[in-house]
Amino acid sequence: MSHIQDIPITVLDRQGSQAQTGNVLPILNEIRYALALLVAKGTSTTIDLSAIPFAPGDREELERILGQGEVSALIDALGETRIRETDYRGVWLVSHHSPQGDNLATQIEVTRTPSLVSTPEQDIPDAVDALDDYLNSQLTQESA
Amino acid sequence: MSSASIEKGIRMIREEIDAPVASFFTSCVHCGMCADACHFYVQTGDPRYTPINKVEPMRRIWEQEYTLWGRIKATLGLSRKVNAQDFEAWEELVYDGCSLCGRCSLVCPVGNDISDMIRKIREGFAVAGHAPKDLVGATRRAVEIGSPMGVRLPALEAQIRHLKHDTGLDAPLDQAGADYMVLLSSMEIMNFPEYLEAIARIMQQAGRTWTISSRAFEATNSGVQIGVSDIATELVQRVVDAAEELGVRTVISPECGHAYTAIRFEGPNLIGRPYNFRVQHILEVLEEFRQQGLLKTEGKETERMTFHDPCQLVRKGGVIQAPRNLLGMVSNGFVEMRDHAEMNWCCGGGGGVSANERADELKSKAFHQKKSQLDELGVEILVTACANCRITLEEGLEQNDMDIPVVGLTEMLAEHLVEEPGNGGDT
Amino acid sequence: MTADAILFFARGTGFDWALAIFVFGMLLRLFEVLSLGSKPDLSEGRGSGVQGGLKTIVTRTLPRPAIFAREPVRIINGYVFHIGFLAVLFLYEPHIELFEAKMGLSWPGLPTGIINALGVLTIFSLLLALTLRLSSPVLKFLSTGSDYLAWLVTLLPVLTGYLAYNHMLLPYTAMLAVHILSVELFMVVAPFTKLTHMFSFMLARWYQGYRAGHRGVES
Amino acid sequence: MNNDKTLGEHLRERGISRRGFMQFCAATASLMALPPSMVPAVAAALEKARRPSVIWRSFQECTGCTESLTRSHAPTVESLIFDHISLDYHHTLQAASGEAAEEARRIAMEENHGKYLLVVDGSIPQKDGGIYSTIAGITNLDMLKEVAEGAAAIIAVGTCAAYGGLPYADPNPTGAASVSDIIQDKPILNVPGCPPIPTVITGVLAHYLTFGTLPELDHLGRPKAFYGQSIHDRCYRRPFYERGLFAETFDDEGAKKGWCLFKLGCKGPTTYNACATAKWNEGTSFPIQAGHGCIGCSEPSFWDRGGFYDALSVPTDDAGNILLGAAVAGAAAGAAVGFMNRNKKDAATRAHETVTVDDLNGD
Repeated sequence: MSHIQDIPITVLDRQGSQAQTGNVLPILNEIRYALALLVAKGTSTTIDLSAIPFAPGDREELERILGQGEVSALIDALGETRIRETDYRGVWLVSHHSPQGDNLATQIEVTRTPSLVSTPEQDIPDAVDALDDYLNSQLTQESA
Repeated sequence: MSSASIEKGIRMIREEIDAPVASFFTSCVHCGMCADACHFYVQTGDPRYTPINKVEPMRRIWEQEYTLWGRIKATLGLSRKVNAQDFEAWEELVYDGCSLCGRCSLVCPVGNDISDMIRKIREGFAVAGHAPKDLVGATRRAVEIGSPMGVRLPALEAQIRHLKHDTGLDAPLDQAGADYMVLLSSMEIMNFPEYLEAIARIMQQAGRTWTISSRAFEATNSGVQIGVSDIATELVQRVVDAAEELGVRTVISPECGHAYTAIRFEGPNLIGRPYNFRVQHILEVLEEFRQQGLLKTEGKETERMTFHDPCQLVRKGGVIQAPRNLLGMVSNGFVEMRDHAEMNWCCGGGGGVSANERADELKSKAFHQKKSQLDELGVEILVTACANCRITLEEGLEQNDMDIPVVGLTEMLAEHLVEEPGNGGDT
Repeated sequence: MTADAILFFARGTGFDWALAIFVFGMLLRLFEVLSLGSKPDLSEGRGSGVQGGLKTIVTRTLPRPAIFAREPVRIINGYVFHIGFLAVLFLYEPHIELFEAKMGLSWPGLPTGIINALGVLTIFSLLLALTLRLSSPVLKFLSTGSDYLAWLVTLLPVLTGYLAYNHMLLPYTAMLAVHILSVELFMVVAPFTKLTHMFSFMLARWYQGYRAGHRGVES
Repeated sequence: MNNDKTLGEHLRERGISRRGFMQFCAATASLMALPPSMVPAVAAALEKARRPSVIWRSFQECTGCTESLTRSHAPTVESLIFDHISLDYHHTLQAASGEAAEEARRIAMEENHGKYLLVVDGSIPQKDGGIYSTIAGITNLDMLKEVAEGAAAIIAVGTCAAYGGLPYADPNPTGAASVSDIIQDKPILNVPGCPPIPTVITGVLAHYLTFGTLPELDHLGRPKAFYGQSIHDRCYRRPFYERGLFAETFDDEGAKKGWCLFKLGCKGPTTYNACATAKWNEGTSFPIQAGHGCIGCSEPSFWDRGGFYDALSVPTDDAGNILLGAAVAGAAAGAAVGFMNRNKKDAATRAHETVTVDDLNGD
């Protein structure tokens, strides 16, 4: 067990023990508002969960309510970023992790596609170049 | 013989301030409720008549002389000593503007007995030479003649002769061993002789013996009203000496308000010892007779009538239910005023105000409180049990063109006494 | 001096001295009153003075209907700020904690939201009290500087407590310090103004009630 | 390492992709407590950010602050930032020691004069010429003055550096002082806490790195982004406070149910820090969540501000003696005044001559 996060924390009795802060519902309301904004104006919203005071179990409760949608994505660049669409379409849960798996930040993105999934603009010409390099190298091999 | 001076006044107030007074001043929050209880303020709208303001000089003397903080303030020159101008300015408030009715004391939320403080501050004002001259005159007559109105024994003897002549009833003078010694107010001797007749008839019906002391028949106590305890003591002592000499069991205070509280409550404290006899107001005696079946009446008045509660008898004397029970015996038309019993409004003439000619205008204004109460009821007869109230009410009603007769309760009862064979005026 | 240092002073030395002056002053006032003595009532009693005294201490709390009818606003407002002030003082949990620490006595409190609402009510009631005082000829006539001072030192703890709790005007630490200091001002001023009535009303009612009880008259 | 490279170049050199850079920016913005909408601005700034030189000086301290920082974890965002900054002197972390270490410091100071960032942990003893803490024979006081002279800005890490902290506690035998007590002519940013939250330290560094300036500070020199709200205001147990539900002891039913710890002395209401949201140990928990009240470790003089277990509303010391004294004095003064009162009244009574009607001036 090399990380403190590996210690499993399970909330046994939400009502009886550490009761909710009541921050789950406000966030759901904020998501609802962001969704409406997305529909009306096409504006995306990102909510940073690390700025929200959560009681033990609140975070899990929020994730349980949001549920698991159809799309999951794993970005493996500088550590892992796990992206999943929730049961509520257009609401995405984005969590950044260090290469060691520590959670660095978790955000809720209310958008069509989380920005991190899209290919960065400058990467595309780079990809053309890279592919050209490969094809050229093949050509060179053939001609050789 | 010494003469009046401000120094004596201040010294006297210093002497009068006791723990209750100190607790009252310590507690006053200047809430102004006492003003709303006072007919002088309510009818004039002049805030100077706020009861607690009437004892302001006393408060200042208390603060400056009996509290550490007040002493410091006075030393630093932050508060002004009470001076001659203050006595001058407050004299009218202390005497003309207060009938010692005690209504303010009953409404004060912190429980201050303001009325008692005014009784005390008058001690200082009197010896400072700031008592109204009419009250001084009445006091002089009370001391020197025996009655504030100057009524002497021969006048009483004349009334007794009239009584005998008219009804055949006797008013025995100086009869040792009688059940009751009856006191009279000068007004009853001079203005309302019906009272004497009523007593004679009621006593006869009840089968009780009674007497009047030729040495001390006067019930009123000018010393209490003007606020000179030494004189009040002397006047009480006369009654006590007479009662003890005659060996009566009970002294009856007549239909007069302050006479009752003076002899009943202040008296023993003035002479410094309890009495060997009881003191009862005539209404208390009548109520006892009624309960013992010694008071038998017939017929009932049908006119709409109400009872004016004399402050000293009801609020300060505690005789509240007796007049109502007694009225019930002889009246079908009895109605209560809006504010009655211990919350009644004063007629405006108590506490020496009616004897103080200077205060006539103010008294007339204050009477409007009573007038509005009566207007509201629309009664045909006004019953009371205090000769002073009766005079003040009659004056006030006349000034306001109100045609309502004012009747003494004792007389009204006497008129309804059952005439038993062998009794009455056929001797 | 930083806010936390002022708070520390307020919670420490300041509180101690304020409480000391309060206790000193109130005891002094009590002695001043009692030292003047009262004579026994020699008149024949109709009832019990003790019973009358105790009864009056309680019953004077309610106004007689006749006087209530004349000043309903002033009287109701008087109740509102007295009850509000006492509720906020005695039923707010952090305050109870203070009493428990100082006197070892504890009792249940009210939810903070209710206390907050009572605080607002008390503030408005005190403002109304001042308005009434300034607008009534009698009250204006009677009022002295000391009356306004007493009003101010009563308002300040409630107001600053409200501001502190709701994070208004100053950062919480600073406002809490100001709040506690305002309470200390109240404690220092109380024994030397009409605020003494907080205790002496019982004496005054007792004296009048005792005499009335003995004489068998209303009080 | 070449100081002229921008952070963007530096990261790409390490094989970090553009998408990885955006990941980094998102995490950094979160770390700096900036709103997610600021991520593009952060990215633009970080792309161009130059590598600053940082000198870290530890004075009268316990190394807890450094522990907090390094305890965090292996390469993460913070460590990337540290990779990027040039930590030219940190006597606990650097490999060099003794004369070699001091030499490295002198070189860094000369090369980056006027540009380097000075990080300080620990208070500075001033009493007796500052002899109570010396490094290589030089007092902390002299060293701070020397190293601060060429600094662009100073970050005081930990309550000791920020406000004097533990060594400053009464009676402060070493005459400990904070950085801002000694240095007045440089921008100083305080990151108090005993120790500070590691992400707050790196967040502040990230801000300086990103924007080249110090973030907005409060009246105690703390970055508002992290110290803008009290623990109490962001505490998940706050609803219990509002409802009047308090733990009375550490093992009662209320404690088990996670009720408010106010009565157990929690200083959350007067403590401004990010513990309730940033939390500790990679966001696992913070003291209140663990069942203990906040002790206010990021506030000035927290050590001398009354018992940790006394509720905030409770006076800090037992005034029993003063109170008893006041009661005795009140009674004594009362008795004295009472005695005077009695004398005065008795005198008035003795002077009383029986009043007759002739005394009344009535005529």
